[in-house]
Amino acid sequence: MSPRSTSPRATLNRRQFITGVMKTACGVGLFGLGLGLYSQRATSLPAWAIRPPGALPEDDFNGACIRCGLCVRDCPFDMLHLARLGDKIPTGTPYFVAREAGCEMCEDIPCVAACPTNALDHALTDISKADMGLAVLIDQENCIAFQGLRCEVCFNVCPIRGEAITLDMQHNARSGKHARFVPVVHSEHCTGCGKCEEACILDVAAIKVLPRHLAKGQLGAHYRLGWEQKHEAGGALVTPDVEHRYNLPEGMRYEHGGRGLIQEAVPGQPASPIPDNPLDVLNRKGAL
Amino acid sequence: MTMTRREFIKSQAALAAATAAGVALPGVAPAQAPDPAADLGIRWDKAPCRFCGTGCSVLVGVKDGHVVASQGDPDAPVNRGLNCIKGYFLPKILYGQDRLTQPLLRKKDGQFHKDGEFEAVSWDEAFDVMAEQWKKSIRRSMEENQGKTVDEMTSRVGMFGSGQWTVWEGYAASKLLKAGMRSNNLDPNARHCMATAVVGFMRAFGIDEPMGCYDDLEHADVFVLWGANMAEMHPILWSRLTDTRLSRPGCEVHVLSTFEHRCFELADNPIVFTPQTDLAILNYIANYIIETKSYNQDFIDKHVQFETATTDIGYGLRPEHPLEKKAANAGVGEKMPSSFEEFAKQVAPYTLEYTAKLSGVPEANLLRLAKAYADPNKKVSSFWTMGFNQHTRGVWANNGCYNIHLLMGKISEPGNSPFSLTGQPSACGTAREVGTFAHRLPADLVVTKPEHRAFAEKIWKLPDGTVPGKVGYHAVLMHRMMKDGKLNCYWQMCNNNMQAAANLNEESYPGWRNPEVFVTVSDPYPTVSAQAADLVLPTAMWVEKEGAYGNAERRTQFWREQVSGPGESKSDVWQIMEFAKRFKVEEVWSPELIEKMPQYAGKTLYQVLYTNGQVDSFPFDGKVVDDRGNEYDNHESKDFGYYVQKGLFEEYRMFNTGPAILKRGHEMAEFGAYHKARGLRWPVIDGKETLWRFREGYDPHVRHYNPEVAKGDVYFYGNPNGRANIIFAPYEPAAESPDGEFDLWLCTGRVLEHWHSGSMTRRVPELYRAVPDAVIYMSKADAKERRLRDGQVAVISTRRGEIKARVETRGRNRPPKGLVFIPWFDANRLVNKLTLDATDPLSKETDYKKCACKVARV
Amino acid sequence: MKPVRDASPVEPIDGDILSCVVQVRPGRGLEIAARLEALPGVEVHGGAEVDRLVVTIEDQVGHRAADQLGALPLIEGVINAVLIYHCDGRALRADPQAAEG
Amino acid sequence: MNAFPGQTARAEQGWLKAHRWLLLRRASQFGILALFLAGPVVGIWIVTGNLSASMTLGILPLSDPLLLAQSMLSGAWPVASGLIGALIVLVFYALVGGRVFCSWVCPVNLVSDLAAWLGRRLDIRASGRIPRDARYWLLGLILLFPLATGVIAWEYINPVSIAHRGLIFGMGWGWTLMIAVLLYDLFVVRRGWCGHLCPVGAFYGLIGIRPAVRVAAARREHCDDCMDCFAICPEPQVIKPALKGAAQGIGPLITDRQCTNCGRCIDVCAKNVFGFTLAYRRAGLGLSEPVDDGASTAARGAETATRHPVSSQPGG
Repeated sequence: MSPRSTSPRATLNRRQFITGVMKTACGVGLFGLGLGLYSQRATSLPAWAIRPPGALPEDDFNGACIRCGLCVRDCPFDMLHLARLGDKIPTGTPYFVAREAGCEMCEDIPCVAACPTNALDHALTDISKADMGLAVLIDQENCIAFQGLRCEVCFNVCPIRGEAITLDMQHNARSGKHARFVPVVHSEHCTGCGKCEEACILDVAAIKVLPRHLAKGQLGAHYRLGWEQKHEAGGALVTPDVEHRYNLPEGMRYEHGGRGLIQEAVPGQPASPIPDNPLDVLNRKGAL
Repeated sequence: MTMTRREFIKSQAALAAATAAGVALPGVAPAQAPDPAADLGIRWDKAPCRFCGTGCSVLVGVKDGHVVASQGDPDAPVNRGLNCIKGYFLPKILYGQDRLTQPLLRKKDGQFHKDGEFEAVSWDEAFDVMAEQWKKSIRRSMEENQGKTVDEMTSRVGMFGSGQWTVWEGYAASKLLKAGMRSNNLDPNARHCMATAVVGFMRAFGIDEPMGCYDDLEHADVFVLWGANMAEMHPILWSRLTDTRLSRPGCEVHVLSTFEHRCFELADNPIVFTPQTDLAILNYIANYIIETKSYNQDFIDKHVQFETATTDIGYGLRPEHPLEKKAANAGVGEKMPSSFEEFAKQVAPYTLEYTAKLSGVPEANLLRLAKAYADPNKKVSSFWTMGFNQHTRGVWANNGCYNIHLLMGKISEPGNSPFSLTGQPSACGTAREVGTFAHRLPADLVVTKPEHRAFAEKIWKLPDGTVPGKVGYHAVLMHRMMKDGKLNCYWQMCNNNMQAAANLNEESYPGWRNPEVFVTVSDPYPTVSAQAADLVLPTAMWVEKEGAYGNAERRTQFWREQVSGPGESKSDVWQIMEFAKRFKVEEVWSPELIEKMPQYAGKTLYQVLYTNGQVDSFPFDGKVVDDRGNEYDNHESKDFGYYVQKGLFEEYRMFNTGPAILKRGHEMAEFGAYHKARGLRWPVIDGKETLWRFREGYDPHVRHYNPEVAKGDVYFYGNPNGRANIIFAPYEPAAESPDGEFDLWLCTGRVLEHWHSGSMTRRVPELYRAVPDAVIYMSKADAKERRLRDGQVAVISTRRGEIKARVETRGRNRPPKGLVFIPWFDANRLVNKLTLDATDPLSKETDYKKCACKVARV
Repeated sequence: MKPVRDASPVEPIDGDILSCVVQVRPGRGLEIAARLEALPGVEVHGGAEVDRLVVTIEDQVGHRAADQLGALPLIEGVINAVLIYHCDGRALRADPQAAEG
Repeated sequence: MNAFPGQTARAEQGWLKAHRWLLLRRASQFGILALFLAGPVVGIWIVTGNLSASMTLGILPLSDPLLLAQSMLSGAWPVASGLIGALIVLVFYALVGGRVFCSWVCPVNLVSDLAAWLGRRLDIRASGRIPRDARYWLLGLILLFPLATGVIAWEYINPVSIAHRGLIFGMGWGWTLMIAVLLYDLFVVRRGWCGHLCPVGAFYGLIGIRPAVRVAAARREHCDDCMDCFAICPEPQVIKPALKGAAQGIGPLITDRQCTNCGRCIDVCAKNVFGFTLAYRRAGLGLSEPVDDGASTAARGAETATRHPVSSQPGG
């Protein structure tokens, strides 16, 4: 290191050194600004690109994932891809497209095991607790099950059968004598694996996996669903009523919590309250 | 398959770009972009669905000679515009990439050779080679029949028909074989699905086909499913049953099966019983009804008689099989009269405790089921399909259910209905009504009765004694006779028996590949059967020909030819009638027979059977026109010069309609009426349909047979004395039960997404993607015991064969411990290598639901 | 469903498929569409009349679809080529037959 | 002056000697790539993943320390295998010589060598001038990004990882970056990318504190000033002190961290002036080891650059 001196040559060097450093700093700063703006746009993930199971929330994921592709290699069903420069997905990060091939929900979750950086959180051990997204039956007009046809393919292929998707059986008002078997997705069980979107028999899937923040609404914090609260609590939250008693004509019963007024089939008593013989009504004693 | 997947993605890509650019793409499948312009110029016409016995009606959209779209028929009473997932894809089943377009014959250096390679040949060459083979076999038969009476005649030629044949295809085949070739070896694949139901009906009511109809679904209070996965096998009926269950207060659904399936989602009383013990459960219910005295004494006194069946009747195996030798009365169907008291004593041992222990069903469930039947104010409809029919004691099971309904008098009225569901679209319409069974003639007539044969010969204008009296080979026997070389010509039409028949390794395959046997297969696609055949004939399917199907509720539905088949493919009717031209009467009939009607000498079978003044009595002016002025093709009538379908149907109608018929109760409307209506439920008496049979007010025959019948009462006119039979039969064990080495029950069946052997539905990309391969449905406990993980490939084997498939423990079917279930739609996993060809000895229907197997890691 | 027109003569390897919209000078849609068709793996599906060609490009031996797309703007008369849809070839290669037990 | 560097060496000592280290380097670069490609292409799975992180035969984890550092700076704590992999790589390059990664492993080196070769062949003079220490600033910047934004922004356009990942998992538009580096090196700044900007190279340079393997101008007295080594060397400023430092008492050992141990100087030198030396044998050669006061190399580099403006303009 040349000794520090204040000779003109030295000051010249120092000034040259400072300008050199400042030039570099500004150049790199500009470059950084450009990269920052580009990265802002590049971190936007299209809805159809789904992260592998156990992935951290998107922002943390883009920080943690080192784009090594080990998860892609260890997926036994070869359905993960690494984003390429130019895809609308952060370059190099793993994703899959549900419509092409959904996640097969392996019990030993090989992709998480392969991840060196916890971008796929190793805390995930039970695949049915994964949260890759949420299936939403978006297009109820084209879904033929909603129209009453007997399809239920999404219900049948769902790996968490009968929990993530159940069939709500409803009366088919249009046909008058058929039932509709309507697929209903339950967000607390659905892992967003995409098998339903993959198998949907329409030319464009009516059920799609969306990121949770796009799919889920939020009940107001001030309100609860009464029947669910009662079910969870295992009983009424407030003390149940005393037994109700009613003034009823003979042969009538009233169910407080059930069907209300019930016509008892009293033997001999005509089914309908109006007797056949008009005189019975006309000569009835008591107030009108 | 990758090519279609690639094309699919490419069309997606093009569509995405087109939408981005706001450009309409010519030629991209209109289904994708349903702009109104594309819907102009589509000709819509009605047709019943090609698949199950429900008989939904669809509208087929045709444009430029191509089926471009379909829709559920909104006005059809059965489905009101709805379809199941297979119905949704009907337009696609016609256009598999590998559709057969030319006849293919096995040849080695130019000549037919049993082990040659398939080469394309013309129709003439195909039929010439086939006729040569058939004539050789018929000559041998005629020599063997020298001196035999009509009742001892046998034949070395046979035909295997189908419950997916149209009505007139079955009728034309029946005439060709029974009258033309004088061979009763004509059996349909309905032998595998409905034969047991037929024998059950004949033994109990003396007449075939259910007495109720689909409207029972809207009137019943209680539904009981015996071995019927209606949710997947009759989807639209299940939809109607579910609607009633949801909307009618107090409605209950009881589901009995050997494993848990989709119907259990709605089951108020789920019952999983040990295979074969349904017999005990039926007897227990009868016992409960008698003990609690809830039977309908008045009904029993007036309309029922009691009988008891011969027991220990074997398992329909080969005579030298040990089980067959051990059986005291192998194959004996004889019924002995008995009485109510005797019946009560016979069912007495089937107590709640005994039945619960035998069947493994909790007593509470059995009690609830029995109570539902025994409650006089509850209308009960029982539904069953293959669980009862494919069963070594299936006839007893059918009769067991009729016993219960007859004890309670809950029959032939809205909501009260023992309903035998039909599997195939026309097992009723073609196989049972036209009578393409080895023992049958049209309209419930049988070949063994001389007067029935005489009646048929009169209608067919044939010398008496033409139709042989000896029952021909039934389905299972045909394969055995081919293996033994006694049946030398076999023509399979409109089904896939190599994949469908049981015990493929030991019976079907050796039979078909026996050098002494010439096998012809008529099919639209190269199926497993086609691969094992010697001659493959390309066949027009579904709306590529004018047709008629009869569904499970006696509804006959017609459709017109919408498009022509690809290449040189022709319909089955065309093939049968064209083949008949190859035979002169002298080559098939004995000289004595020809002398009885010398005018037939020198004529071909075609002239004798099909241009007899009846079949060819309707002119055809080149096209079929409907009442909206649309024109339709009809390739058979164009080739033969007369309206073939109308002629065949009207001649067939002479058996079941008209003053001098032998067996009433099957009357049908005239040909034109069926094109104007969404099907009519026979008997059709002066234009009016019959909903519930044997019930005065609904069925005019009741008043005819029993003039003093009380208003609204029943009269089972199928039997001479108008009484239905309650027939007792005990529990007898299955032919093959799990033991030390083969420790699991094996049950086979179907899934919603695929039809039978999958030759049509697996060629639809979306259905293939939904359910690609057959899997072994197992309980988690059984899988864990064999160290098998979900999705892992396992080998499943029986004493007869083995296949590999993946294990599924979290799918739609949840078998109990000790039983596995595999669907048989997968051509790469031939499940019938495993199954045992044991049958119900009375109906000769194979039991596909029970044999012993083992599953192990690969 | 009527199958989409056959791919260009060079047999496509199981590579990527991409679709793009090619903006051409007014009135020259048909002429340029014909020229694009000549490129290996390129197929014009429509839009010539509105000067916005709907084009799909498939990977060919020696011609990657992405390179072709890059080359499109260089053709005389083409204003711009915008990528709309890109599908990775390996997604197509998952041959269902291969997946059987 | 030679028509192209190494001409005399090739004439006198044969083509092979004039390209020995080059061939070994290429073998190493393509060998590593082949190990990664064996799996997807041939189905023999030796190494899975890519240069960012890999798993060899299921047992040996390796991961890029710079990338892991950025990941940790963004707040994600890696798994044991990630950390072990990074430590292994750190120790390896610390021993073998920091920037060995650049010349013996990195795929972008092929592009920059190609650019340099084209530049020499077509005599294109990339006269752009940017300070060689810009890469350290860039290194600082890319480490700053995860801290500030929680996202590894650098990985969106890092040509090193995009190139290698592209070759294994699919290039996409990555090839545009390769062409950008080529054109930048060819027309704008000679050895623009690897020599001036690449933060990955800078990082590996910093790792190589006490590298066991170093180039030494042991026979510098035979140097005939043919300038071939200056022409061929990607980092010409490292040669001057070792080759011409005898007078100022500077040992023949090339100690500058920028040297990538590529061995091209050894190849092209007809007089066999240069040679690789191993640490334990260095004492025997009486080569003095300059005392490193650990001052930030940025300052040191800047000083050498300014003191020898001439040297950064190679003759070639």
